[in-house]
Amino acid sequence: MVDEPLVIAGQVFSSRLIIGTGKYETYEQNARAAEAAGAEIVTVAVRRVNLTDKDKPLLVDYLDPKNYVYLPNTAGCFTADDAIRTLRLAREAGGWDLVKLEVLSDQKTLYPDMAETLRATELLVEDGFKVMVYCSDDPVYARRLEDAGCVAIMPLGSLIGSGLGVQNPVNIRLIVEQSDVPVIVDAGVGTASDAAVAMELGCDGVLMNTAIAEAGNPILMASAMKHAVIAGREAYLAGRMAKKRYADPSSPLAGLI
Amino acid sequence: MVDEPLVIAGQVFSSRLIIGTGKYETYEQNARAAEAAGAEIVTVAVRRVNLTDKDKPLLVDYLDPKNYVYLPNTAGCFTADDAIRTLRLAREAGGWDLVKLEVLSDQKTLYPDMAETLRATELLVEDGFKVMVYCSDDPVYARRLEDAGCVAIMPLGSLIGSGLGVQNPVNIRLIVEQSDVPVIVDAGVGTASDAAVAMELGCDGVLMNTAIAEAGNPILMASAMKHAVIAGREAYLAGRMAKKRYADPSSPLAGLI
Amino acid sequence: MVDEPLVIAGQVFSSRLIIGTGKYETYEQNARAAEAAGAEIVTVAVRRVNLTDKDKPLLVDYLDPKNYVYLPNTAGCFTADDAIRTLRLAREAGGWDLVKLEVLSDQKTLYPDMAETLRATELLVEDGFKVMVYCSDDPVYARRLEDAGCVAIMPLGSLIGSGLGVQNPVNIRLIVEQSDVPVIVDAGVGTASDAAVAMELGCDGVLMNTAIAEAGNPILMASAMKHAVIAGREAYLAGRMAKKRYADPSSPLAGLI
Amino acid sequence: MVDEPLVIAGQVFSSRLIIGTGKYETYEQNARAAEAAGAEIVTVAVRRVNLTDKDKPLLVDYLDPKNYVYLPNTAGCFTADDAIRTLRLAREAGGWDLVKLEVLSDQKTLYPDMAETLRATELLVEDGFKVMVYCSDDPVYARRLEDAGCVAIMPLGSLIGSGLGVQNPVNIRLIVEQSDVPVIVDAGVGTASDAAVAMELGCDGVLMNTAIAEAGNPILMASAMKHAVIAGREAYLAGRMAKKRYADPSSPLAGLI
Amino acid sequence: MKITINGEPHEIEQGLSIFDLAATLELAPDKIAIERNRSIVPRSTFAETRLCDGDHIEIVCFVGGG
Amino acid sequence: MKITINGEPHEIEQGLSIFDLAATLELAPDKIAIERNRSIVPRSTFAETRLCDGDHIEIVCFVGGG
Amino acid sequence: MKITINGEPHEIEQGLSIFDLAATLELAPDKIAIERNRSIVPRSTFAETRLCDGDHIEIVCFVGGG
Amino acid sequence: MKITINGEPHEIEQGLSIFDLAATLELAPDKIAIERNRSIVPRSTFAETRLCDGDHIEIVCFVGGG
Repeated sequence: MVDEPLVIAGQVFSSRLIIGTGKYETYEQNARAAEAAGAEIVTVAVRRVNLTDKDKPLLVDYLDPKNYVYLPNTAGCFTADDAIRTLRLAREAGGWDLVKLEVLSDQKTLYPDMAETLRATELLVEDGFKVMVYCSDDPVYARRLEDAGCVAIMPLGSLIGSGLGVQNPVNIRLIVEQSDVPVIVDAGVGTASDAAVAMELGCDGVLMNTAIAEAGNPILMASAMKHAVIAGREAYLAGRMAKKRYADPSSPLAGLI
Repeated sequence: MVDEPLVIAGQVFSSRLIIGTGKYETYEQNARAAEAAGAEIVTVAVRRVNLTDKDKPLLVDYLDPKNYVYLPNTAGCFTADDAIRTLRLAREAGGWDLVKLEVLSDQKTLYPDMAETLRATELLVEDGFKVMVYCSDDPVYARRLEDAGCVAIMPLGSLIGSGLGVQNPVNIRLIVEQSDVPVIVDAGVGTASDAAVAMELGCDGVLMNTAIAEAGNPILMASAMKHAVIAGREAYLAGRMAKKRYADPSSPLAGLI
Repeated sequence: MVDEPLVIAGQVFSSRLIIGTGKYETYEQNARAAEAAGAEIVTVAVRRVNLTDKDKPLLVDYLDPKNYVYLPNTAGCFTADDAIRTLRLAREAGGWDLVKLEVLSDQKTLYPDMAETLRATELLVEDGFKVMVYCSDDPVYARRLEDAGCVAIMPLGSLIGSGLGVQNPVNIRLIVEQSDVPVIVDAGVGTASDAAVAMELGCDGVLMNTAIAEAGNPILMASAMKHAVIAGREAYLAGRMAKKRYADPSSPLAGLI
Repeated sequence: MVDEPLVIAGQVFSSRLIIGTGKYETYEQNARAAEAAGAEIVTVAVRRVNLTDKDKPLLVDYLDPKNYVYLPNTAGCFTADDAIRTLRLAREAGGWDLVKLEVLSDQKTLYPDMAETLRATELLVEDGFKVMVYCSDDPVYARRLEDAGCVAIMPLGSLIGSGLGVQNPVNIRLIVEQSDVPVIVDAGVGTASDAAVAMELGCDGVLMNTAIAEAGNPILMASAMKHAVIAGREAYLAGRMAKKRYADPSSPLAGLI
Repeated sequence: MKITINGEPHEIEQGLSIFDLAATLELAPDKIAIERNRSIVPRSTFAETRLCDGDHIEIVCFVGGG
Repeated sequence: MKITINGEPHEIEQGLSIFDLAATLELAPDKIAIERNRSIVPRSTFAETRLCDGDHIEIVCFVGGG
Repeated sequence: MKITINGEPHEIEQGLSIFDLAATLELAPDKIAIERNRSIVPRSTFAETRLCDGDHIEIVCFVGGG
Repeated sequence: MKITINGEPHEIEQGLSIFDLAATLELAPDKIAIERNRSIVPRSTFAETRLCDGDHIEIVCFVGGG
């Protein structure tokens, strides 16, 4: 049995692990982590160019947009308008229309503002963007986002950068069951088993940044995450054994001497 | 950074996943699962030959002892004497002295009888066996077993065949911290993330049977487990990020338009 | 140290446990459960009177509105308009303006429709109602509901009637930390420890129905819940001990013989 | 339905909460906590009298042995012989034969040494003691201890003083199912819900020290624990509702306007 | 004349008031609330409010609910 | 004349185009996007787009982010 | 003469060796282990080991197990 | 003469009984237990039990403990 590939807005991906490009010691380390993770998509931020320091290294010189799908995000945007403005600049800069939308509520929780997020999604779809949406695990809003035409639903496992894993597996499961577009857990993964758990719930992929960038050895953790996502996906497709209250021997009872 | 291989009683293994050979629909399915799992060691039971049905398939014709290290177990033994008798026959049949000891307490829980298990370990070591011991997660007994000369400590994650995962991560962690021989979680793994969790605790390997054999698709689950064990191991070696109570942005706050 | 009482919209309550009045075998059993729970508030539904069967028992004949604060809910309403219409009838029927709003999304999950819920809250507050709102555990919407003038925020622990306990303690904690009106976990409690956990997070109260009504012995479970809510509240106020990775003796090390 | 009282070695107790007397700021605080907990049994240590400081306060002057059953423990003993010697002195000092045995393995984990614990139990029973035994959650050893004549089995929830709650509910449940003497979770409780969880598993009681003594407000936490134990006990006796994967409405679907 | 009560057609005589209707249906006025053609009829006006042909009446009360 | 670039005031000579500006700032046009007074300037029009006194210019590029 | 194999009574002729027995039972000697009256018979001695009346024989092999 | 109490050397006069010792140490006999050379001295025999040179005495009481 072979798994069908991940398809987002018509693009086919063999990797189900998307990684961020923030918080790494260097872009060089970032590039090695991306390679170890087997990632095909990397999220990137849009910021003002540095006019004072010309020699500052550029992301594109380490992670070649020819080899990685750049997924511009709107991290740091707290209104639909800021997010849309940011993504229009991103589209101009990179020429891509596949984007990651996040409209945040406050600096302390970075929890998505779902009303603004839905509004921004509608406007961006209208404007021709293919929108992957960072969202809460509210299954009702997940449905609205899909109705609004987003190409991927990306509910948080737990707060951005918290590493607390999937807090509410029930909601993630409900979203997976009802969605026709890919569901990708975004934010909250802290270690490999967290990523496996997310995939075992039936998610189509996982997006993470801090879990790799802030690991003791980011390159090795990137590889761990690659395997964890495959493990969780295959376990979901294989179908796990039933849990039992008591023991059940694995060796035959017959033929004992 | 490259992981050192798993060394048990001087033998070097590149795989950290040991699988059982019970409960499969056929030996042929079993063999394909072993291959998908990348297993180098398989546990086997010792039973009376079938005198009536000569054409009954033989395990050795599907899993070649030249390609897999056969690890004879004592499943079904409830006394030290039965276990020792069984393993002596196994040694004669296969010519191997690396064995898996389990001395069980009762049919309902298959929980190890630690007093008998320790006694059997001492006698088997005395008799020249290299003993891998299925045991409870009692760190005190784990120490005694190591003092008695066992070559691997194999605490249960949860009851054999229950699929309830690692019930007591604290005890497993304590055993890992104190042990100089490999610690391999034996029994209890239900799905991929359970195996990853066990490895993230610092275990040297995982042994499982039902989780693969009773999965909807055993071959695919075997592959899932292979990746899960690698994922958990690498995550342990890499060192996970710290958990945080609040959010922590992955994109720079500076340079926002 | 004495706990301050629960104050909702100016009304003072000594009990922090609110119970529903659905699913009981009889209203008589319901009344005994309410007494065992020490409840001061009971939620009630508004439905068409039964014109055919005049002898059908009436709730008010078993749970006297003079002894219990009736909290009319909008269970079964899937739009703001239905909810408002229902609560206006409730106000006319009972003369009370303290109400429980729930605007649901679908029959399968009964998850709150937060956009409609916020809209209904604004209209009801405008109309002079004191609104206690069943909501998701989205901290952003919780803030909006408080800004809209609701008198209590009632996030779900898990799906109504599921008995899965508090799925996302992090979000509940965030809501508690930010709210100036009482936070009452509504829905999801399955057994006593679930209620204690909710209160230990700092919630001001718990609302439940199924956990009591569908217990083997509803009266006894009602009493269990009364104690669980007090236990969780006092533990929260007392402040729990720190968790430790290793042991810490309770008896003095000095003076051993 | 009324719960039958807790009976230990023929003595009848209405409280199911046993508390320790260590780690309190003062014996006076200790006494107030014992009262708030509604405890009838308190564990005490046996130590050399202080010959230098005559004015040192005495436990018996604050917790009157006439009002509380003193349960002498063997905390700090790492061999059966030390434990037996300590309890013989305790019996002489107090004239009581109901004792708490603990034979520990090492200072870091204070994990029970089960082989020595069983040996000590046999000798103490032989010597006429009524032995309540602190033990691991190994169901096989729990059975042996009962066969040896102990009057109560007291498995650890987690390491002494760790506050990590019940780590292995499956084993505790197995011990409860098989035991004819009271099963009392000893050690590991950190907050109220932990105690409720232990009782919901069917335990006959809970013994704790640090969770109360090291709480911010020990007196209030003692009261919280009193309620938590009652809550968990009643929930166990009442029988909890079934868990459901989806929602289940509490209000009637019929009669909607 | 014909009116609808709680979704069911009913035949009643001319000139009945809401109060009369409640009485006919043996409903205690203080335990119910009534909507007439989507607008609430205050209990204080039950007596003076006359029913007209084609009225849609909703009569509700409190029942057990979560 | 005076313009604002990324929030900072800059003094530049008359008649410069966006393209000239990028050149002056040593920025590779294909790695940036430019907003002029809140509306995007397509890269294809960099050369013909002349800067005016008081223009507010935003110049952005991709940086690492989660 | 009568012997017991794996708990079942068997009638065999005089003077058979363990080796002969395995052959009769069509068992490959290298895939089995044999116990005679509770003590193991080394494979190397199959041929010279003669069975006696009343012997209790256990013949085992490896089967799938966890 | 010399005895050891709770691990510490003590000089006491000849012929003292356990009871006398407790009195000297201002210890209430009913709140303590005493071991003499590893064997328990029943409280009932405190008075008649005379201390000998070199005795090892342990005197214990109850203290707070978990």
